[in-house]
Amino acid sequence: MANDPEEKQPPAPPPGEKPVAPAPPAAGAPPAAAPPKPAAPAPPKEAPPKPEPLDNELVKHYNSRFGEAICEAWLDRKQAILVVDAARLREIAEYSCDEEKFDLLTDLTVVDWPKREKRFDIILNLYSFPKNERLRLKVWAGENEPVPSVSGIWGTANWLEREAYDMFGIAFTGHPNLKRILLPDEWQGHPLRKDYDILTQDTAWVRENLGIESGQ
Amino acid sequence: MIDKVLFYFFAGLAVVSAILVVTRRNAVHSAIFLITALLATAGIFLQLRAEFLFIVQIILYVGGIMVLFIFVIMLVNLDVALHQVQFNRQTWVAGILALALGAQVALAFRLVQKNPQGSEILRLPRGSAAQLAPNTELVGRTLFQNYMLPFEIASILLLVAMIGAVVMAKRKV
Amino acid sequence: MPSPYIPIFIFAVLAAAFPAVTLILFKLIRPDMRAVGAKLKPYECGVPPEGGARGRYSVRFYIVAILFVIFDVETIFLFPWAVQYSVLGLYGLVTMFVFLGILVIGYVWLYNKGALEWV
Amino acid sequence: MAEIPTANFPNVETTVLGADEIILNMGPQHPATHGVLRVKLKLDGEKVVGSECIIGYLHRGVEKIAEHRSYQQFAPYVDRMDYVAAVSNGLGYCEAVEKLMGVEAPPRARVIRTILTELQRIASHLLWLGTHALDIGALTPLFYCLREREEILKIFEKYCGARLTTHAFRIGGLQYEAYDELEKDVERFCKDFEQKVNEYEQLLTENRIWVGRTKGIGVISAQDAIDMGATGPIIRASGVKWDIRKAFPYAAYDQYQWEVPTGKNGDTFDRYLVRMEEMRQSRRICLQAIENIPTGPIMARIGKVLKPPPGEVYHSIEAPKGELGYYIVSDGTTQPYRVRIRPPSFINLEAFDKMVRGHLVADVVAIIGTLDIVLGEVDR
Amino acid sequence: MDALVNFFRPHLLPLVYAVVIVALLPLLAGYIVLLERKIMADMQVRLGPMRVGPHGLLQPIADAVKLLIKEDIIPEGADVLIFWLAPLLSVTAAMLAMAALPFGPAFQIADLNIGLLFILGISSMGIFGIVLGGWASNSHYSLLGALRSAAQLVSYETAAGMAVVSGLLLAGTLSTRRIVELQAQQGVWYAFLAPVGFFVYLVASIAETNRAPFDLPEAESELVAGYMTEYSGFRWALYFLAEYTNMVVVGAIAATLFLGGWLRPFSGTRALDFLDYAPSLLMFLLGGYCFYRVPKQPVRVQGGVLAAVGLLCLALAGVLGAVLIPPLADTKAAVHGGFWFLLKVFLYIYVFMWLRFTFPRYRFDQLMRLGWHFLIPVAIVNVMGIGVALVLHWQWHWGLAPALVVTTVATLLVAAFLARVGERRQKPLVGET
Amino acid sequence: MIPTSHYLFLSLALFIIGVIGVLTRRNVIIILMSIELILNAVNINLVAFSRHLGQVDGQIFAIFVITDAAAEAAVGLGIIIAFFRNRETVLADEMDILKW
Repeated sequence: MANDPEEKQPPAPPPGEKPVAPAPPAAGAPPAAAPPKPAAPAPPKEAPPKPEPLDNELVKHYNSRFGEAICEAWLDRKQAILVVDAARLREIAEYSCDEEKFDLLTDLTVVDWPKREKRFDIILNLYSFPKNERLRLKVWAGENEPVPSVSGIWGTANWLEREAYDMFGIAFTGHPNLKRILLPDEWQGHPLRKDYDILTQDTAWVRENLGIESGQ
Repeated sequence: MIDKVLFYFFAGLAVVSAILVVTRRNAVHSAIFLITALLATAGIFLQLRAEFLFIVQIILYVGGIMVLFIFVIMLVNLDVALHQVQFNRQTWVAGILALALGAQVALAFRLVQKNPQGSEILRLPRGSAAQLAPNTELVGRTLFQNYMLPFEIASILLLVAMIGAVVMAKRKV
Repeated sequence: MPSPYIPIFIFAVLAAAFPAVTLILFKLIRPDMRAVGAKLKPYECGVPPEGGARGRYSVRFYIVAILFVIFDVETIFLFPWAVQYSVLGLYGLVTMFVFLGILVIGYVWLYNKGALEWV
Repeated sequence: MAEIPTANFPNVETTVLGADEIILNMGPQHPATHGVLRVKLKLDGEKVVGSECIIGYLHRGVEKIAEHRSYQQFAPYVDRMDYVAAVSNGLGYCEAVEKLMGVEAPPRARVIRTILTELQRIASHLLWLGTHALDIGALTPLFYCLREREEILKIFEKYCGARLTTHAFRIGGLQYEAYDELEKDVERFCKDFEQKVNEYEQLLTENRIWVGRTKGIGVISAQDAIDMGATGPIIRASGVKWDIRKAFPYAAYDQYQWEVPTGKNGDTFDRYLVRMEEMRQSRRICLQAIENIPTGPIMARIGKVLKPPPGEVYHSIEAPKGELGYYIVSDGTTQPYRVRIRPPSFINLEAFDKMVRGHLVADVVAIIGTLDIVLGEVDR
Repeated sequence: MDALVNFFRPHLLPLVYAVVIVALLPLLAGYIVLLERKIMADMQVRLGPMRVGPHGLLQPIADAVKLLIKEDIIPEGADVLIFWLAPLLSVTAAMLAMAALPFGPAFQIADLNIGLLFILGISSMGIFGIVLGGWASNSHYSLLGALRSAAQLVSYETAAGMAVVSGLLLAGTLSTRRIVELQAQQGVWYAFLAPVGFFVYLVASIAETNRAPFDLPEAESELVAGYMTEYSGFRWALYFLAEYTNMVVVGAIAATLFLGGWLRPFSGTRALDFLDYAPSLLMFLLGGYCFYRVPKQPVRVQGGVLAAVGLLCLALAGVLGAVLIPPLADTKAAVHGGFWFLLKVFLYIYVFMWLRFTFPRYRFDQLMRLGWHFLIPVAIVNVMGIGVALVLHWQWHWGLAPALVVTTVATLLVAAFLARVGERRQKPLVGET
Repeated sequence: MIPTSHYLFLSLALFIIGVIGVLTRRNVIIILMSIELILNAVNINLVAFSRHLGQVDGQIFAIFVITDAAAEAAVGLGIIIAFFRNRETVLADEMDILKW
């Protein structure tokens, strides 16, 4: 059964099955994608790409639908990034999943910029099977600002949001079971924040529960 | 001589285990002592030249029914049951009744043995052990020739028991 | 006691005594270490057990045991029958047919009711 | 996993006396949980009505470590995540950093990378097959699989001196030139391997017990698999023909002809078949690749000190377990500002609860096995 | 004193046998374990134990010493008395079953009127060791393993009992010695007369000894070690001893009832009498191989041990050969009987091992289904089939062979039907897509 | 040669112990076990007479008694299970309703 190419497959398969035999690199660009849609592997040797503003069909869709809520859109290393308003994340996510067919939430993660006013970037990496393209949604959130959970839209988000909570302390509202996932429940602090390091980590827990001195 | 030793050994084992069966708090312990009592009884059967019955006792009673008992004890969470009162208030009544019963039967024995007229009851003609000789064969022949009907009825009993027990135990049948 | 059983009885005593004696003997020989702490905890994959272990288990076990007892009785009746079969002949065959037939009815009933299914 | 909605599982008949169910705890010290996974099972008799995975026993803070190492220094750490597929981890990281810097490895390096990565895929699948079969009770395949895997590890050892955590690739290309007999070794391995795979299939595929233990177990539909973010063989076994090697070709995959195997039912048996076929396809890729390894340099021109321009990049590869993604944010210094690793095992494991409900305890081990998780990667 | 001597005199020989069995059985079990590991290693392209003694020949002894002096742990909350008693019960039951086994025409503790039933009944008592041990340990895994184990044992005991009955119908006696003698008289092993019965017994006996593919109770990937989880050291070894003893017992039952006991293959055929040389030759070759390997041992001592083993083999070859000389011909049956019997038992166990290393493990419900839906009905039908065949033979004077062929084919048809029905009934557990 | 009356006394003893068990224990399972003891006592009696008379019939009766005991245990324990499922108890004096 396995490798029959004529197998039926619910969601359309990705295109791009051209056995070209290019000696030089750069052959990778997926063909079918929309004009400015690269999301492809390494670009040819050139100056490191600068973030450039993005204004394609997709962004227009989003803009027309959500207007103000789409704060910014740019392309970094040919990868599309869309910054959206935290308050309307849920709505936008639902739209992305249902209308724009970004049906796979590849990843959800956070970057901490402690010096910024809103210190966290929450990053949702989306992938669309029908279009074979990726999209990165970004949300800015402050220290104690709640972010709506998207776990109702993509099942994957459940654990990923728990991990984000565990590592950064971001409270996702509407998450069914928001508790630590990798660290023990009683652990103090959120390790991947920039202001957390080995000197400030929770040595008390280790001493108490494991009976050893931790760290340095 | 050896016969006597074995008889008293088995009989003592049976009685002591039986007493422990009814006095242990823990049902699993009771079951273990019941197994011992049954094994001792099997020994008695062997002494009485009932070889086949000896093994039936072991296979059916010990290996079958007692397994069932132990399963049920493990099913009905007995850790809770252990903390409950194990004996009811009828203890004295039971003791007296049992003693009366025992005394009555013992008295009957004594009377029968003392009284020459009544002694006929126990002086049944004594058969020889050799008559029980190839035990399995004899049991087989008698069972299937003389007791054919009870044997068939036993299968109906088993059928009913099987259905009844499964209906009882299974929630949705 | 029939005479062949006497060596068996002695063998039983030996067979029971051998492991017990070895067990006690080596308890005396080996260095006496009293296990403490986590070693004594029942194995629960490295975490404290939740709830008593002697909890309740599936009633299926019980159903299997019941059926076993019933079939065991049946098997026991088969043994003397098999031993005497050359004497009983056709008569024995018919008798056993009836006996097993009645039980097979029960078996078929159980089969159809799914009582023999484990899950 | 607070309450277990049994109502969704009409087949779950309550067979235990009374209302209370047993909580059975499997792991972290359990022979079948593949490392230190801990699974709490809510049992009704022997039937699973709910589960909760407790992970983190192997958490080392790899992502935090990355923030305090230079780009090159961090490269060996990624080998320790999925330690049975270290080469793939390294490939993903190197390519991600290359993309971040806007450089590209030379063609020769890319082909050699492809060969080694595909060998690693075979090795990883072999280990999966052996342990999966062992979980289901077949003792012997494990030893056969390890025998074959040994050959691959020997090739790795000859190439870079390490067998397990190889650190085979460098950012920008390769450190080591391919040794003289690499092609011959790979070819010899591939020649034998075809017959070996058939041998495993002979042992298992037609085996009634094996089929009985895996067919219809841990079914996950394509829709559910996408929803749970499952990738790799799991999603393919559910019928989604999706492979990053085809969707966003990297390394030298676009030069070779091969198929993406898919399954239909998304059960454990299909995942088994898909992985078996993947091994064959990997072998096919290797054979094509060794035929024509381009000559030329093996290292791109990059400085000794890497300072990628500020910005971010997401790059993912098809690791043996699924999509292995690296999301790297640079602030223009020599150390990454943030490295996020998208671990396939972690996200595939999330689908465990969905797969396991309504099955028996015995199926739990089959399902853990079929997920092919490596705790080093789940916990990072 | 005199009374005692007089009392024991008639039982002297059986008592010696009893002592020999009790003393040798642990050793035998240990070497079966070694053999199993070697066979497993061979099937899995590796060497197996090689360190302790030449080719690992002293491994069982090292293991035994290690287990004997290992720390003895009784877990918290365990029922100490029962925890103590359970393994003893298991091993005693298994050993006691050996009492009625005819290892040879002479070597038997007691030839009972109920011999076969005695073995079946006594060995079925081992179930208490398992259940009580699992219960006493106060651990989930132990209890679940114990209950499973017990359920499995009882499920297959019925099938095994019925399979034995099918052999008994042909023999008409429960005495183990008579059964073998009858096979000698009729000149055919009952495995050929009742093949279905033999097959059912084979499967049921694998399940009863908890061997793969039915090793659910101790399926280490699910229940860790089943009822033995909390046991360590010598108590654990006792359970193991019980398991291997049980393997010997079921092998011996199969050998006695279906495989002609101590009889040589083709014992009735004069033309094949040269087979009598086989035992001696086999031991001779074995001894020769040992000596061939002696110089290749890396350590002197190992060479010595191997040479000793070789000498033992040669001595056995001598004994097995000597009885062929006319003056000693009286003892031939006894000596060769033992050899053939043990060989058959070993081959039976070898089949167990072979299956173990080839097959994955059944799931518990599949195991139960196989037992209750297939083996038991097939066994019942088989018993009736053989009954019918015998009546045809006696009453209507059919030849025994055609009658048995007809009923066996009928039984197989029923079995095929049952398999079909069972497959159709098999429902998926959760909704399949 | 042990006199038959010895066996009868043994039987009596077991019988009385069984009766006491039935009357005093609260745990139904143990009550059932006591009933097994009583049946056992009966069996000893039957077999003793079989030996005394040199006739095998007593043993046949005993086999039927054991068959009966098996059936009784199966059904009795089935009832206990069904009862326990509804009332969470195995105590005899709490079994005071006729229907649930």
